[in-house]
Amino acid sequence: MDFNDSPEEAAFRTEVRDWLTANAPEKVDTKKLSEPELLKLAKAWQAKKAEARFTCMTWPEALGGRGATPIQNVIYNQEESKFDVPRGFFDIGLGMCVPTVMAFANDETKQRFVAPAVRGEEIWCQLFSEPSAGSDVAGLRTRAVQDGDDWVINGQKVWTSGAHYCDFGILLVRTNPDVPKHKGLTMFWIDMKAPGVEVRPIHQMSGGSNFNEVYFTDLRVKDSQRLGAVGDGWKVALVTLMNERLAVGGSTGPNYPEIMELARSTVTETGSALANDAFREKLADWYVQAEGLKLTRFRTMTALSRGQTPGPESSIGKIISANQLQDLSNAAVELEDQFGIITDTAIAPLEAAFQQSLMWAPGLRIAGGTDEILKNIIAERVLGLPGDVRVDKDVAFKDMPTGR
Amino acid sequence: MDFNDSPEEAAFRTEVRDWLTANAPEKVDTKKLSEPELLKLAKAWQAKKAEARFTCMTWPEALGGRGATPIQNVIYNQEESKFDVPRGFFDIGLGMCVPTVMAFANDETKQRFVAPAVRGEEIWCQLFSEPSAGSDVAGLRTRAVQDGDDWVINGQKVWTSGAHYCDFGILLVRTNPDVPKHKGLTMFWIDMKAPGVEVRPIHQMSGGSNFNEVYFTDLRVKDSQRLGAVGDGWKVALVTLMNERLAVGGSTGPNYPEIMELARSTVTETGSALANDAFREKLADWYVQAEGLKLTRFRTMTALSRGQTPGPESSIGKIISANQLQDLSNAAVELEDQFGIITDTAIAPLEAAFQQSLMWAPGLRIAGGTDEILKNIIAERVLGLPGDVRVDKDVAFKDMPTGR
Amino acid sequence: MNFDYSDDQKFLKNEARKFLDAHCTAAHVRKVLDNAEVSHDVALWQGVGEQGWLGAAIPEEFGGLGLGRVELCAIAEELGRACAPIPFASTVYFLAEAIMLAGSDAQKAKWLPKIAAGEVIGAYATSEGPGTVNPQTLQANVSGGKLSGTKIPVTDGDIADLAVVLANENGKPGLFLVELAGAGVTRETLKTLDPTRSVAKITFSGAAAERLGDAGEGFALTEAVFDRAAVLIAFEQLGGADRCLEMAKDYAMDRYAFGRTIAGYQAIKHKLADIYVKNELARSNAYYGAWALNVGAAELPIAASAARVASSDAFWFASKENVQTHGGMGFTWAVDCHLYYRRSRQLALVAGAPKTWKERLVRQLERRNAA
Amino acid sequence: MNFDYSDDQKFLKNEARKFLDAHCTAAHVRKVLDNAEVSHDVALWQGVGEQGWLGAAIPEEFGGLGLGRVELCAIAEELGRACAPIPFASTVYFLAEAIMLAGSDAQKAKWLPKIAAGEVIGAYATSEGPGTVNPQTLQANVSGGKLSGTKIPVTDGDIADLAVVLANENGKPGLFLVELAGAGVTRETLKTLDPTRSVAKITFSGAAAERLGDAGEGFALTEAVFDRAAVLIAFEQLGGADRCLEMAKDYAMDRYAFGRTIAGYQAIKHKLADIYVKNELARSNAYYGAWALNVGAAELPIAASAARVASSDAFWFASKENVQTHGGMGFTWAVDCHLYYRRSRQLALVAGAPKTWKERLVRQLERRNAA
Repeated sequence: MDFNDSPEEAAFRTEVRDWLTANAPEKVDTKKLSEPELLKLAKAWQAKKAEARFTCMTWPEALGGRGATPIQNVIYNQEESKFDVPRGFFDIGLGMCVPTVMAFANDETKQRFVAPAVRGEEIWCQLFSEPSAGSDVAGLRTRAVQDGDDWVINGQKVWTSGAHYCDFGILLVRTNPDVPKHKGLTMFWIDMKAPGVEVRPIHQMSGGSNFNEVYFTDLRVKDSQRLGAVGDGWKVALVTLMNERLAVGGSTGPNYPEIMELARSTVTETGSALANDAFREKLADWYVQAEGLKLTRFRTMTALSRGQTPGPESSIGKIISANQLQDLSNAAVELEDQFGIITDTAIAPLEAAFQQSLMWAPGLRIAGGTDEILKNIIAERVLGLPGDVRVDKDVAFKDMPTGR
Repeated sequence: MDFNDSPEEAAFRTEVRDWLTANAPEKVDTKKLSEPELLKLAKAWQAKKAEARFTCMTWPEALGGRGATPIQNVIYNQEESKFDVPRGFFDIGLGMCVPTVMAFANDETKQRFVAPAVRGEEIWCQLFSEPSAGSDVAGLRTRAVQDGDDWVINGQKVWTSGAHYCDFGILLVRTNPDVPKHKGLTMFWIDMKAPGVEVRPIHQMSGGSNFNEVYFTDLRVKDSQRLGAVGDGWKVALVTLMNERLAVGGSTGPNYPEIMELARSTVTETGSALANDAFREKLADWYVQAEGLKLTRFRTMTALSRGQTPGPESSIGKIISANQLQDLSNAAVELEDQFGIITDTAIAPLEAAFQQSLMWAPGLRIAGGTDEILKNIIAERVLGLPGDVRVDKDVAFKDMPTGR
Repeated sequence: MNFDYSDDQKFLKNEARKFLDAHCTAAHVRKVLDNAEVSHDVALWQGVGEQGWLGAAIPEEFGGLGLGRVELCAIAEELGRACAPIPFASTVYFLAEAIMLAGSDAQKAKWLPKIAAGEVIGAYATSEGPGTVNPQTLQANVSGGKLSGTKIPVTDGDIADLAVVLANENGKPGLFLVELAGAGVTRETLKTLDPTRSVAKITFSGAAAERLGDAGEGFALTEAVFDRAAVLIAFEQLGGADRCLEMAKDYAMDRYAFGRTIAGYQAIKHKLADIYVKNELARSNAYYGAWALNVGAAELPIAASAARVASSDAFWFASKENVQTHGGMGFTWAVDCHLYYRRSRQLALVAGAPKTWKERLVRQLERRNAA
Repeated sequence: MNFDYSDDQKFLKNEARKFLDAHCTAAHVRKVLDNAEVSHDVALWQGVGEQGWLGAAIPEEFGGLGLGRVELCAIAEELGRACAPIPFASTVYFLAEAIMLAGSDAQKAKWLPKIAAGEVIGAYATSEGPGTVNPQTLQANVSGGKLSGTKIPVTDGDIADLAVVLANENGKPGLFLVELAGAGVTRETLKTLDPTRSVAKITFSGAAAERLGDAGEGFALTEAVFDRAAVLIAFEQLGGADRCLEMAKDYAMDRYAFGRTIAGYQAIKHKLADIYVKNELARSNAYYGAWALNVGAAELPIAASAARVASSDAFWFASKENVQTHGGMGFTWAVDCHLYYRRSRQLALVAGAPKTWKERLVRQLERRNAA
């Protein structure tokens, strides 16, 4: 067990670091930028990365990658994280959507779309979830009806990240309600700027709007936009979702160092709040969780470097991190006592980072799989326990009981 | 909201207290007595109570009771708890078994059994659980086959409290394996001393043996010992089980005052362990739970005194108390640090009470309904949420999948 | 033995619920939430005054209804359930209780009738920065009847007419009544976790201040007032926690996944059972607090601490698991879950964080043992 | 980047498992559990010696195999999984590590070969009563090379040949090597929560004692030894926790209720998922500890603390929820759940309770921040 690169890995790391040092954009205070400004910077950086083949690195050269190993990819990301470059706009598109297009579209379509996506010129979103189909994605209701060589689509998607700046999307719809739910689905790619597509931001409880609702009103798509066979949409979607855990991630908010700092600077009747044993026990628990997660990622990287595929055990990350964020943020707010209610960034400690994460954490416990769904995944896919009793396997979709 | 008796209640309390003062047996150190010695004392005390009609108080006078209100019963128990009298031997028999006999037996049987049970001369046990039928009692396998006017019984029961000193029992058996499981059961009363009944104590992980296995080998019972119709055993059992929550209860082990005392007397580098903030926060939580439970019982009593029936919400008691006992016992053991491993009653603090309760608590989380079953009960019977998907409703018992 | 509301109290509680069902819907709450300029629901505040709730526990001689504190607890439970966006706690649990506890006859005669009549909004100002204010850190100072210093945050401080302020005078901590419309008072409304309640920073520079209670007793009196407020707030928390359980249940029953209502999955069933258990433990502790408050029992400090700890825990758990049960919908602004998530934080902080009360509870246990 | 066992280490671990599957079944463990006269499994102890495990981490010059500490961690993981009833930890993690850390050349030359050869059983004696021994409470005293005082509990103290004892000398705490067969040593076997491990009270009255390490360094050296032992014990805990998860899963898959295997109910599925998550966090922290121990990293105190906290928590949770998953059967003496429930308590206490390590962890974080 050690943390050192192999000689080859070390050489690659040096190459990456040198390139980043020479090419990374100048530091800007991203908090001060509007989203369009940030997007412009991100596109420029993505183009530069693509040129040097530091994006989609594990893809074959013909598709814009460099046939890199997964661990080289990890090394690049580690090094890039030390620079203040704009991030996040391309993860879902290049991590989930474009690979689906590559797997199921005809050559012409691939020719048309892959390169611009790799260069960051066009961004893709994923249109699966619906108001009545969250954890149970296959319960979706958006309908596509064939009309000559076209399909006419009506319905609504929800929780679509980036729909408002995306150019294209992959869209899962129901083409046959008379068969059991998994069998009546079909996948299409769509133009997000086409008539019949309307994007509305979702106002979150945390105040911001990271996600959208997308409404389809008589949206017409060509049959040639179909990805996979009619009725095979669920199989296509599984390919997309398999890539989800690798595409989604990133930092979540303040952690044990920040709350430790807060406690140190908070004066109680008996001295610094950091001297309080109850706080210290909790701090130790947070440290053990946070470091345990970080070290678990190292174990995943080790598996990658040995050519193994990390399995669904990476689901443990979000269960721990989301709940810890909620718990730690709340403890921090309570540490401030009455003052903790204040969210004004000019007044609250750490620019109200804890208050913000307290309002964001509930979303983190839900997005990309709720705590409950992730535990199901661990139980079923890691531990091999039986799936739940399924009452919906052999029932025609139109005959399924539904709520709101 | 107040804690005072009504004038009638106060008068009754005085009557009870006077009687107890005049009649309660002298204090003996019950820890020093063997079970047979304790049983002898308990029977004598029960006889004296029965004579004064302070047992089965809410039963009609004709059956040995005094037609008391439930709150009078509570008052008696509160007052009796201040005296060191032998307890526990009759709770299951008089609380669950004899009421079942009273509800389903013929007059002759009632005539024969009720009075001796009330006087403590004969003790009853309940024979429902089986190795393969715990939470799912109706999955039991003990078979009764009709043979002329007799039934011949073979099989095994488990977790039978007091089987080794009981005279009679109520026994739930399968009389028809060809119908769904709830429909093929029948209830009998049996003589525990009859040939074909063998009682073996269960060695618990805590060291003691509070429960038994009971084996039946060609046990013959008369059809007149049947309680309820053939095939109606489940309905009869529900009457027994409905009384369970009221019959089972009592103290569980050391609680917040004891661990507070332990902490006070434990010296750390910085003074008494009671000064440790982390311990203090936990102590506050234990206090709030323990007092919350005590006060919840007061709310139940209030409902009783208003003529309402306390519902399954009393299930919350054991979920909280069992888990708290495990948690608190473990904290106490860890408070002693390395020394906590010692179980010698002559050496360990509080005569090793915490070590003992640590080994007993896992049983408390299981006996009389596991944490999981109790949460189901709260969810379904209190909150009205749907039952689990049931795959066993319409399947003949003999065709049901089984494990060990 | 009577450990529940009486029939009369249940009637009062039921009437309160009817009134609030009509006058304090989620739409009313959201009018305050969504509009930074709106500090509270003025119509509701007026209505609550007309119902007599502001003076429910104020003696009749001072214009109140002279009911017991248990009646006030019943009203509080309904206000919490409705997430009422009004300065009720600041005015009734803090200001009125402080005056009834420590006020001179003249102070009572001057202020209690106005509170009962809805003519005065109150505030209670102790905090001066992050962490719990204590004798070592207290900066606010009164000299020659003039108060100087900064209090932050002060709940309802921007709309209050009269504040109780903790400050030193001649080196000793005391409580002071300060009319906020007077000279030497600057107020700034603050953004907070719960925009349905108004919060301010108040800067005093020579504001006229009149002592409430004895000199040197500022912290002791504050503890005594907070004991009273803690019990009443515990009922608001309980009402909120019960409402969260209802919302979660209703949503789960009506939401289908994999062909079944999600209310039938054990993960949801046991989550709701966990909420129920916490709520019932909180209810029992709150009832004990109500009794102690009502009869002025010596057990009040311990009962209030237990009530506050249990109810804060229950409301926090219920409010966060209500969001979780709602899934993605629960995380939207449009669905009401976050109103209770926010309020649970507001109520947990306004009378001092639960951990402070755990310490207070244990100190009382030590005191009881020593006695 | 290589954050896992190497192939060679995996091979060693697998061989260890095979050996223990044959020589340390539950029946072997129960022979010690059920017989108060049997202190440990003598045949297993001999076998373990023949495998070379006792000297795995002892340098070849002293008769050991000279492997790294990671190899010893791999063995520890398997011993924990098998709930081995032998004085391995006392002898290898405590005694041998203490001598390797602080021993003079002569002490190393005298004792390490005997340990590696299985000729010496060790013990480490610090505790003198309930609570953590500390400089203020330490009573044992050495004067003129003679030790007097009482140590309780001492794991394997009744069967050990050589003990490391924490005691004062000239008012300064030091470590001392004491041969327990010598004069002035009285030993009494104690009943404990885990009868598969032997524990004694030892009374010293003028027993010959030889200092180990520098004078005055008794507590500092004990911390350093405990850091090493904590990492190794963390692997035993991890092995035990993994075994509990397996047992719970196997039982749940094979147990039917209401016509279905109970492994299909979410309450059980999520419980086992919770165990899995805790075990994986513990594994990652333990690996980090193994790395720090192996390379003698400056991070060892923090890594050891984190490993001990995480593994203690994981094993406790896994062992208690394994009982719970087994239902009534889990509460019987006949089913093996309680072996691990007991062992989880033994391992959590033997190197000092987890809360002590949480404090140590935070102290290290403060030190790191200050640097």
